[in-house]
Amino acid sequence: MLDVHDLTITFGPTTAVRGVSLTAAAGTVTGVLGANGAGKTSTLLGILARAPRQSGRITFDGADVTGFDTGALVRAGIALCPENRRLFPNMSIEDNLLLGAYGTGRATRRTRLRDTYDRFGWVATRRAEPAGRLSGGQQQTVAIARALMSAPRLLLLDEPSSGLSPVAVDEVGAVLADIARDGTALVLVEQNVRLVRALCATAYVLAHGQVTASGPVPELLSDTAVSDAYLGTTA
Amino acid sequence: SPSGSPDSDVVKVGAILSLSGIYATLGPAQKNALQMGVEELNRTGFTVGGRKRTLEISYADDRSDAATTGVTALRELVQSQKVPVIAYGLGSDTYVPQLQRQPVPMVNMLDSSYPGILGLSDHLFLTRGASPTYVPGCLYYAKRKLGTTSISVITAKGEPYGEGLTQLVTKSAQAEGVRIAANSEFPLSSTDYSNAISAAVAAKPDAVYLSSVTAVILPVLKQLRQSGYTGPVIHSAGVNPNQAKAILGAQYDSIMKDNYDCAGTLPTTSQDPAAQAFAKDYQQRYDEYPQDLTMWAHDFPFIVAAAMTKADTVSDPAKIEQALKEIDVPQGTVSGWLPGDGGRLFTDRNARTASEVTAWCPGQDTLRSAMVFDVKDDAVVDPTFPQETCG
Amino acid sequence: MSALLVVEDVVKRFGGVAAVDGVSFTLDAGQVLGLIGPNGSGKTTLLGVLAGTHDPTSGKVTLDGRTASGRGAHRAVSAGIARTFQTTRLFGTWTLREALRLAHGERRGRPGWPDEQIANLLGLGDALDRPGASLTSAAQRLAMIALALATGPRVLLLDEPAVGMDGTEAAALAAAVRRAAGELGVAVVVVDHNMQFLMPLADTVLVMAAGAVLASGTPAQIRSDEAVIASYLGEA
Amino acid sequence: MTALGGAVGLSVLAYLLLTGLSGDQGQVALLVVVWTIALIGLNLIQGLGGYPNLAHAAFFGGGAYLSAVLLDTGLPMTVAALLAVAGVMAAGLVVALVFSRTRGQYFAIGTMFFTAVATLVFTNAADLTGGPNGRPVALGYSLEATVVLLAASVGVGLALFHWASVSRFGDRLRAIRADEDLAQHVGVPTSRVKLLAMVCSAGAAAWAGVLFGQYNGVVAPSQFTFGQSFLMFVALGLGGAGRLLGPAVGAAVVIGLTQLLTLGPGVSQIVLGVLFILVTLLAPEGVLGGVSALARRVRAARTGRADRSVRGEGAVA
Amino acid sequence: MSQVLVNGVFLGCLFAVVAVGLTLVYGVMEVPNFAHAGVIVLSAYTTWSASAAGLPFALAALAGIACGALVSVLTEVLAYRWIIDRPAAAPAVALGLMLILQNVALRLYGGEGRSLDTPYDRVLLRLGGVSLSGVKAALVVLAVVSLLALHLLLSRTSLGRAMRAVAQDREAAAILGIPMRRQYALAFLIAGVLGGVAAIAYAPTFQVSPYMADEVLLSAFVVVVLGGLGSVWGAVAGGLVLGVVEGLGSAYLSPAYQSAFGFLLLVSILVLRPGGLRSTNARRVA
Ligand SMILES: Nc1ncnc2c1ncn2[C@@H]1O[C@H](COP(=O)(O)OP(=O)(O)OP(=O)(O)O)[C@@H](O)[C@H]1O
Ligand SMILES: Nc1ncnc2c1ncn2[C@@H]1O[C@H](COP(=O)(O)OP(=O)(O)OP(=O)(O)O)[C@@H](O)[C@H]1O
Ligand SMILES: CC(C)C[C@H](N)C(=O)O
Ligand SMILES: [Mg+2]
Ligand SMILES: [Mg+2]
Repeated sequence: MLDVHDLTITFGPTTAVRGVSLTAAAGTVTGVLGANGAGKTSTLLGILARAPRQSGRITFDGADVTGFDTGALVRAGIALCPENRRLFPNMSIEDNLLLGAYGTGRATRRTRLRDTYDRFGWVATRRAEPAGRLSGGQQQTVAIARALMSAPRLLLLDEPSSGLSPVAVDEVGAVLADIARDGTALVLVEQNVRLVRALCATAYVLAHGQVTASGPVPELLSDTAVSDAYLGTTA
Repeated sequence: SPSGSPDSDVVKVGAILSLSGIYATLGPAQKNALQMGVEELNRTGFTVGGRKRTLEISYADDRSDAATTGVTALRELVQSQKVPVIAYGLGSDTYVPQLQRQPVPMVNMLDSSYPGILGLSDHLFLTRGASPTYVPGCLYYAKRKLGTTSISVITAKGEPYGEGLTQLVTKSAQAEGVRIAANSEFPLSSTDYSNAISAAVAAKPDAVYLSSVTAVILPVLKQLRQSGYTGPVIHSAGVNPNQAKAILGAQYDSIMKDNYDCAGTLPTTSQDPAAQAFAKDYQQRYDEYPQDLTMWAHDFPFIVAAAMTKADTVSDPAKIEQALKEIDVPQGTVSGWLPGDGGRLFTDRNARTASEVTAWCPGQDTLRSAMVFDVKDDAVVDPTFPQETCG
Repeated sequence: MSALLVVEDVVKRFGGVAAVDGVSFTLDAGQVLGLIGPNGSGKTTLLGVLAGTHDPTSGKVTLDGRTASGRGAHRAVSAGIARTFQTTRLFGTWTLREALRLAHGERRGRPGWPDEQIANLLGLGDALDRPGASLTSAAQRLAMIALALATGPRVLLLDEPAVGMDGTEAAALAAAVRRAAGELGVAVVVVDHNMQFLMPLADTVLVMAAGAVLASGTPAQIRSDEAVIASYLGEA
Repeated sequence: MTALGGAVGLSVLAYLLLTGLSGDQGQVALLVVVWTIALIGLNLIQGLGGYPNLAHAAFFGGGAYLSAVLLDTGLPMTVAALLAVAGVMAAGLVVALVFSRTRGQYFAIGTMFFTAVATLVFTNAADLTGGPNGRPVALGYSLEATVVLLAASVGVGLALFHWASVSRFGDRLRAIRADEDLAQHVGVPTSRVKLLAMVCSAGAAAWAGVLFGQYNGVVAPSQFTFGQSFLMFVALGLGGAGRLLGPAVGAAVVIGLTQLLTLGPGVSQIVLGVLFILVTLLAPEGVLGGVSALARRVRAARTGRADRSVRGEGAVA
Repeated sequence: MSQVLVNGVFLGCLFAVVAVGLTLVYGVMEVPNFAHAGVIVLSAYTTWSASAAGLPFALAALAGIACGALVSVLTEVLAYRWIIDRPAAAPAVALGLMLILQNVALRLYGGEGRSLDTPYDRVLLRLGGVSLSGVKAALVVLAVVSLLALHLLLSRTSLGRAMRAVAQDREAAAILGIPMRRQYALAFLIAGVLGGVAAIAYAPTFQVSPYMADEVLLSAFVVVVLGGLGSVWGAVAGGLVLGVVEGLGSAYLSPAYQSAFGFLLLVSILVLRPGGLRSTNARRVA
């Protein structure tokens, strides 16, 4: 589904990502792991043309989308649930969700909205409130729901569990597993090892902007070198 | 070239005019007339110190803001250009502190503000009848010829000429026994006058008086007519047909119907052949109806030439100032001065002309003279009523 | 001797909704209290009331017997209560050193560590002269804690300090918090959803649900509390 | 102490300009000096504190009018001046109290409207202010004394600003500019700091107004409009907000351009507009910021190290 | 009294139309758009010169609105776009643009006032003791129609929602695939259209001049703050309140201090609600 080849991203003097290559297949969850500042967020932003790419070729669904701008990539079926949620604080929760389906028809938006409310019951009860009033974890949930509103074929998730209570993490995990089962490709940046274990078949480990290891998750996580260096003490 | 032949000395004098801003209905016309006057004067030139001279005017725009731009222009003219005499329009009081520091005679061609500018400084000269000399004519005429017994006054608050007019109108109305039905105001900067207009009209007056200058009162007049008022309107703005057309638009003729203006005599309605000739020249040259103030502006160069000749200097402001007080009405002028003591132009630094009430001629784009008069001790004297004919 | 921080029946309403609904607890110097609860249960709001960000609707907070609530954030800081935010907030263009100097300047004579020591404690030694915005997200969270520590607090309130940190980083942070509590006698309230980080760190744990206290006790007690497992911890 | 040296140097320069130039240029020199004094005040609340204060022209005019009125009651000039400054500072306190809960553009528009109302008062309270035509100002100081005071005020003002800027007060203001909520949470008493900055700022503007009135001999409402406030605001930004010399550079640029461009009605203004935009686009940190960035680049190029990571901010120029 | 109210409502509608244009641009770009005055002036002159050239009023009005829209978009494309990440620089650019636009009008058309004639110049509506001239009634109608249209656009359409999103978090909007540039241009386009509507609606009651919009713009900024920056309905409510309060104050207290009553209103509202009548700020300090 997604094939990233030799991606390099620099911010002024800092090179955040150096020659990263990765693939993600439909119906699977691909993990991206690594310490802070390893370049995970930058990689996701780079895929969506939101970070300055120095090099790299990106193929999506068999087509070369390297030159596409963000709008075109979104229309092609890619969605990102960004780091720090990035909801529109002064807009209602419902408007936030509808924006997730920007560019689709009115009827589609309505259907997906209903699906979202079915999936996250409490959101419906507060849909007219400004999103900025929600607690951190509630906002995170809405942010994930918003990313799902575009019914993406490739979903990029940047630490979706942050701020979520353990129960909520499990719930979100279940939802994501559902989505993957329906044929979406997921790329998951995550520190929560439990979630990674539960969802990801394969993963990449980044350090200093480079891929230092990759492979099936159980093997990666049992590799003590990897866990000590990049994941800390695993639970 | 207009500024004299090569074998003559060019004398530079200053003129501070309102070429832009809310008084921009006045400055450009003055500049036109000044230019005509200079050219006429320079055709023969004048002689000072045995040498032939021609005049050149250094113009400055006060942007209708005497206190800021005007004062700066005055400093510039006096300190850098060293002009010995200056013509100017509005803002007399603003120039006083600077005149205290660096005296120079300043000849006013326009300022009619109440109660008068001559008391402000000994260096100011006035070449026209001020508002106290023509406003009483408004009420005198309204009462006798329009049958007005009550009048509403609408004033532009924050515009000194208009505020002065209102005081004068109030005083004259009392003297004439005309009742002030309502006195309403609007802030100068506003663009909607409905409250002032409603208040004025609600009092059901026989006539409405609008206190301010052309650029300010014409929009008020327009809204006044739009609000349904059809009675007589009186003002002292010196509106000419060109301005009426431009500011009032297609309906100008009906809006200007029943409009009366009391101010200085107009060159076009004047009986004086010199004034009439000037009016024709001006109209031909600029394709514009000449206002009263054009005559005074036209005459300024001749006044300067006479004073310099008399003082026998082109550079000493003090001597020129003294000479101004002593000159007679100069040859070549068109304003129709009312000569003062001993035939002098200025009496107590004041040169006067007769005043006039004019009325709009519907369908003819012109004004007619309705009454010519003079004012002594706040009362109208020597009124004459020309035949009530237009064009 | 009575407790350092006494929280009595604090209620905070937004419009009609009670985000915090009658919470009471006490905290001694040097003690670390873990505060957990489902999303939206009122933890951040409670910290806000303690730190003077919000005025309580009713109830009060006393520090050393003096009322500390309802008087604005800067007064809370001068009384000795400092907090961090759930979403990172820094003076973005300032270097960490400049920011610490400011916070330090507002310390009002209470004992505390010098700026360098605070930075080193949190592993921010290299970051001292870099603008806050150029740090990684985890470093920014640590910088926020450094800022709070620089005000010389007697009570330190941390809102999800370990978000986005991996295990090693979280463990280092826990150690730093412990040292601050131990060496300076700072009382700490820490909110986090990362149980591997929080449980070993906390002396006692308070669980909130729907604005009220659901349970409190030692970490071990809480881990095995049925109600807490059902509403918060899950079957893990 | 390079800052102090610079302050003294600027004082001397101001004196030389004021005494050496006449006419148009003299007027420009006067306005530049007067604006510099007023902008030093603005540099506290706006430059350091980040509060877009558009009441400055009102304070400036307040000082000018109030001192003129007080002088005419027979008070000695210095007393009249001090009372005028104190009165305006009190007004500044009130404005600050009213608007201190508002931020950003709310503050800007609130204070802008305050200036609009002050202009109304200057225009309409004709008994005191002389009305729309303005009010002649009696000579309280000799012209020479006024010039000396103007020049000295520049130096003293800059020195005071420098001192405030490097003190804790300056840090607190900068913190408010960066993030007011966070500042509160590290213990900065933000309301008090803002009030103090606003009051000092008003005082500087009032003092500038006193001297302006003395020199110009006439004060009029048109000199103290919200447009002037806006121009002052822009001047500080163009010079370099928060930088020591920002006021002087900003005043010189804005006054110089507005007064010296004479390309005929309209055209000068158009050119002025284009210049404002260009300076803003090309020098994000103001002229001074641009100059120091350029200097840095030149230095870097000369030493061969293209050190592009340097990112200073809020530094004292 | 009722006449004063009617006058106030008329003014309020004018303020609202201008203010909504400002608030929209502010909302999207955080720009205090002083250049809006220039947009209004140029629209009015375009309409004037088109009708002077013999075009029927309706066409001339459309030309004026089109000119407003074009000029407004040009200010965005040529100037504001380049300072998009530096809101602090916006005032200087806005001032520069205002100088340019106003003086372009001055150069092109001179400083004297011009009259804009409409087919409904002579209409006068009377109801009981209250009267409203046709030109003013037309403004009220135009204002209501255009504001309603705008409201529907912003609240009901995806486009409007996207515009509000861009206003609040540019990067987040971009991530969702919303084309930012287009939204900016669109906001300025709408503001320009509203400026054009304001111009052709009120120029006939006043006159066309380079300075015609100065005073109105000041009031409109106050309205924007009264209503809460970025809030369209706030601007409408604020406009009406300001118009009526200033009208009442000027009719019953002192016309010279008309805008001072607006100031008192502003002060009292800001003291009670620092975020304006319809404060939309839901950002939490936590
Ligand atoms: N906009 C930016 N400007 C400058 N540097 C940046 C920017 N964004 C990221 N960086 C730098 O790029 C590097 C990689 O950052 P990135 O955010 O991609 O890491 P990450 O793996 O997502 O880390 P985290 O776990 O903290 O989220 C870091 O050194 C960071 O400081
Ligand atoms: N300013 C506010 N206005 C209205 N409601 C608010 C406000 N702040 C918080 N709330 C509501 O109060 C409740 C508690 O929020 P709070 O942020 O305290 O939760 P929390 O326990 O910190 O949750 P999380 O774990 O998700 O951070 C939430 O429902 C939230 O929507
Ligand atoms: C403005 C006024 C002084 C001039 C006016 N035209 C008049 O004749 O009185
Ligand atoms: Mg990241
Ligand atoms: Mg929280």
